[in-house]
Amino acid sequence: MQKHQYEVVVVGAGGAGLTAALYASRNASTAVISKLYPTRSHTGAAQGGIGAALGNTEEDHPEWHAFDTVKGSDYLGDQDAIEFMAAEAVDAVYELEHMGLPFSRNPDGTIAQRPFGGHTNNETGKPVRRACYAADRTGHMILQTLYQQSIKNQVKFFDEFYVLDLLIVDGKTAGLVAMELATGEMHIFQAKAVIIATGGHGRVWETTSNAYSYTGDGVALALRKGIPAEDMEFYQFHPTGIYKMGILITEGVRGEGGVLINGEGNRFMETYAPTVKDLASRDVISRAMYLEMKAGRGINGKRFMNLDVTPEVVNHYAEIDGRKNPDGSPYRVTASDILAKLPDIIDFCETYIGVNPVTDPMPVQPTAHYAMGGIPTNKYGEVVVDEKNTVLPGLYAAGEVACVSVHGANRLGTNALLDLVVFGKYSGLKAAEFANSEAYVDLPPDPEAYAMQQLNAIRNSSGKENMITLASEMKSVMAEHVGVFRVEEGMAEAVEKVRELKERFKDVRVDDHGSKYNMNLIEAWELSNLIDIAEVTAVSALARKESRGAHSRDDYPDRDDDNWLKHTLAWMENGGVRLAYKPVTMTKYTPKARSY
Amino acid sequence: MALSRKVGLLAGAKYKGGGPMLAWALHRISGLGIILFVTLHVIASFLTQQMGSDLGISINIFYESIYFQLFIVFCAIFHGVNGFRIIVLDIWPRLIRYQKESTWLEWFVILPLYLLTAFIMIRRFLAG
Amino acid sequence: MQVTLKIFRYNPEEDRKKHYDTFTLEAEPTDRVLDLLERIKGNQDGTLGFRRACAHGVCGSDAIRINGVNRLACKVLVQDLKTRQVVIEPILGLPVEKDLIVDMEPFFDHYRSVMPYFVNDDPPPAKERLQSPEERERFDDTTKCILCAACTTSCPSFWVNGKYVGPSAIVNAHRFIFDSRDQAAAERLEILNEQFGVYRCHTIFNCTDACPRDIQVTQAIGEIKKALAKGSLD
Amino acid sequence: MRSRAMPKPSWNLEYLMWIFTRISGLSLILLAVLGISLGLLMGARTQMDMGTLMRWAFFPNSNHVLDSEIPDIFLWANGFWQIMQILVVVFAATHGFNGLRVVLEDYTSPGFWQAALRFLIFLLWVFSGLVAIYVILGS
Ligand SMILES: Cc1cc2nc3c(=O)[nH]c(=O)nc-3n(C[C@H](O)[C@H](O)[C@H](O)COP(=O)(O)OP(=O)(O)OC[C@H]3O[C@@H](n4cnc5c(N)ncnc54)[C@H](O)[C@@H]3O)c2cc1C
Ligand code: HEM
Ligand code: SF4
Ligand code: F3S
Ligand code: FES
Repeated sequence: MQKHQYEVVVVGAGGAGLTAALYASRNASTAVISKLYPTRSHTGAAQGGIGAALGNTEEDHPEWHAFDTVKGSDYLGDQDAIEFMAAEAVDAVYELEHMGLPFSRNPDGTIAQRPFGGHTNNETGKPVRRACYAADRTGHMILQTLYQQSIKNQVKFFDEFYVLDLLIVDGKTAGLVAMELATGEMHIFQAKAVIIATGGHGRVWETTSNAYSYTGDGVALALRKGIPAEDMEFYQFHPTGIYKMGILITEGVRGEGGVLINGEGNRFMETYAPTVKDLASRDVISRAMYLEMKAGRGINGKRFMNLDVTPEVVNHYAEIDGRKNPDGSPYRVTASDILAKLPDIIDFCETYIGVNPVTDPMPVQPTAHYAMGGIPTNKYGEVVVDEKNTVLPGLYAAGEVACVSVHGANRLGTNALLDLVVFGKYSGLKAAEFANSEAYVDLPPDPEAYAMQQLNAIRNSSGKENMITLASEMKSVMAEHVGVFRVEEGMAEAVEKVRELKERFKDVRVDDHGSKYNMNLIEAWELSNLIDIAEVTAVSALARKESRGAHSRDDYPDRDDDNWLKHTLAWMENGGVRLAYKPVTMTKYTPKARSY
Repeated sequence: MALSRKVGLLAGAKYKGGGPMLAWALHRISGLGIILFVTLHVIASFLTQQMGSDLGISINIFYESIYFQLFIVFCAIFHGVNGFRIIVLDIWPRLIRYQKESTWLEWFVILPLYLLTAFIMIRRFLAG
Repeated sequence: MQVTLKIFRYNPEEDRKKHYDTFTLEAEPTDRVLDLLERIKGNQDGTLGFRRACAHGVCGSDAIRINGVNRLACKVLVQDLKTRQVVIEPILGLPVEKDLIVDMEPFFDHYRSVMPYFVNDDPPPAKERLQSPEERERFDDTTKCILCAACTTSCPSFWVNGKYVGPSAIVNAHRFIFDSRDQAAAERLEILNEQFGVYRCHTIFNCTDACPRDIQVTQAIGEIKKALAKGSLD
Repeated sequence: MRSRAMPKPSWNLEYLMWIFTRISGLSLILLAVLGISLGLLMGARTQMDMGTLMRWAFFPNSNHVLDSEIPDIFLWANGFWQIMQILVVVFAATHGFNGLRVVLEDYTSPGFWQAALRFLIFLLWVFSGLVAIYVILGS
């Protein structure tokens, strides 16, 4: 066992973790712990863009961005935080540019922007170009740029260290326990402030755009320490994942003019969102696809749709829509425009399904994508642990793992990357500020005891249950019943099933008994995290008797602001889940019916 | 303990690098072949001409053998043509994306040149 | 269909000797090699060690040797292999820690040695630093690198000489050297001008062939050699 | 946009030899082509065999054509060819021994043996250069 002491310890080296570390390290000794090499973080997979009302090609305002986000969140987002994020967005993007991020450019040398779902000109209701992009690799560029700056600023990294436990002593953060994957050795980090930035948990579902590493470690860590998870029932299904594989096809494809076509050859989004059509927000489109497929209008009756970005189709519909370039000329694209703007998408399609999107449509289906819910925080990234938003001293969370909540019931595309850099920055600054004024909390006598006990339970289990079987049962029941559409009985069944799996997990089989790179053991641990999260998600969903954003129920098809305009808080207690609710922060946007 | 990073020549040779990797290996071998030849030859000439030593003559007999001659001529032609290709690509790096094509194209120059030369040499040799 | 995977094994704790294990399993033509490894690990041998994260070729975790060439396990489909006998080995030139997992530190050390970060000490403008689409295009290719090490570990020059900074580090230096906003091109070029810099590259081209992001690696190295020889960046 | 200044890179052995290798390679091709064409002009086709001509092309030393059926040795042995040959030898030896050094440094690690072998290559280079010039001028 080794001991380390840093004023601030950041868990996770994705967009949120690295931003936090860059800012925290300016004023406090800082270390970053990550189970993956930083550049393997899932931020690198983000494609389409980061939202900021720069107004480089057309009129735009942070206020419009804020309103779109509130509306996109189906009014569940906390409006103070949303206004804060939209206002900070512009500087955040310039700051990334100053760090060297190679954005795509307009002819005048400014950062290029493209339309994205739910981002509108608030006066005309038409789509607005707000997503700042670097081809279709925006997340890759953000992750690389932040990592490069971390090297420049000599941030201390502990790569391939897996965090197992958070140390909280008398309601104060004391540090954490991690395992060095290369050796299996335990490391205790004593810290004044800990920032959790471990990303999401899409691996709960069958078809997902998420990495193998997206196992919800951060939320599970918190839940086990009596910290609640907020709004877990709101999980986003992105409408366009590659059929069966789930690999994401960015919304940027539709931003560039791509359209969704059903089995009858129709552009069905006209019916569901007459103004912005294929650029409606994600919950709306995923639901529409689901309904179309249910009505037998999938391609060849199967459960997928075509996403068509071939120049003929794009130009055909651009003409119908009367879409214009910023200079007023009619919007038209050529094959080489598509190639230049979506190179990676084309590569994915050619590699995995042998389809060239420039000449043929892509088969797509909704794919599990993004966790709106997570560890509750305020707009400075401070973790809040109850209905009254009481701060837990020294604990911070940022990125997909956190629930600020700026995304409410449904996140708008491009707002996640924005969330990372804005709240990553403030949690980093706040954590360093906190560390400068506070002393270290003494570690408990046996800091690694709890983690060891859990590890040993897995190591010494009877070995009757196969991990893959448990995981696939969980994934299919969650996809079936806690997916795009939900009903009472289904969700109840899912809760039941997940609890059964939780029991069976106690007999999980681990083949590897070594200590070096024992990925087998780590994967078992990750599966236990996923099962906990599945349970909390299903229970939170079952309780919410309305449809809002990504949570849409056949048995309660309408939004119910009178009873349900509130955040869910879920605690893991006594082998079950306890729920409570807290109000949504409102500023100037009153809930309205939502149409696109 | 991790395994050593050392890559043996054999393990390396098993890597399926294709034309450009072969071209590099042959370039290296041929370059070494020529320098060996030149060194030997210079030494031999020195020994025979200046010292009248027999050693020089035996070296000369070795490298004047038809097999060594065929080898050396191949080395010279391959090294020269491939070296020219390398230099052209060094001057215009944009062409490097055609590296693969360039390595099989150069065989169209090397093979005829070499086969013709070898044919003439062998005919001479057989004719005595 | 059935495929057979012959996988390199090395466990530092159990056996001091490396060996190969053979696994046979059912596969779809559209399965990724990574899917096969996952299934072997799940159903046949949980001790198999390999890295992975994104599963679609953007994170750079899973560079391995498949049938004698460096590839990402998640970017090769069974149908691309054109054979049902698959040999899986760790990438060459880095110490093997366990099975297919190699020590990446020497690789990242080289990466860090070329100043792979943006340098511009002028006070930043209120908005963005302007850059024309053409200037942006100049270094586009090398911005795509995911640091997977497939290139560096396919390079015979690197195999025999671990001090060679390797193609990946050069690619990442190129990304900044040709960025019109950056100011440290001269320092980076000076680093690459050293004994273990670009001159260890003999245009062997394995790197370009191995790069899963289709980066023209050898070309990038060539552009740097040329810039050095000419003493100018144009 | 401000132009990006780039000071000349500092000169070191690797840098200079990289450039020299390209220049000498091109020169060697040029010299060989010159040797072959002039040789042919002087009647090599009827007067000598292929091997001899090749040898001539790379090392235009009159010793190389002595055994052939050439009527007028003076054409083949004069100051012009001596200069040609010195150029060839200097370029080839420098290019070749530097190549040998590169290969050596690839396959050995720094230390006593590498230093010793490097020195040996250096000696061979000096020796073969001097000897070659001596032979050329003496023939
Ligand atoms: C395919 C795809 C495309 C997307 N496109 C867009 C887009 O165009 N625009 C947009 O705004 N958003 C997009 N998103 C969403 C956005 O990219 C993610 O929400 C965001 O990148 C998450 O970043 P993060 O920093 O929170 O987490 P990550 O980048 O995933 O980082 C998590 C870090 O935590 C570490 N970690 C996790 N668990 C542990 C543990 N137990 N111990 C130690 N370390 C741990 C990991 O190693 C990793 O470094 C996309 C998402 C996906 C999946
Ligand atoms: C015909 C004209 C020649 C040309 C165009 C030529 C070209 C080249 C080039 C470009 C290289 C560098 C390769 C690299 O950096 O990867 C090289 C290397 C080399 N050359 Fe030549 N060369 C020629 C003649 C010779 C001769 C006559 C000799 C021997 C005396 C020779 C020996 C070598 C050696 C030993 C190397 C090093 C090989 C290596 O590093 O792999 N070359 N040559
Ligand atoms: S250049 Fe290509 S092969 Fe090399 S590390 Fe980068 S992505 Fe991987
Ligand atoms: S394989 Fe190696 S030698 Fe150069 S072209 Fe690539 S770095
Ligand atoms: S798993 Fe990410 S590149 Fe293969």
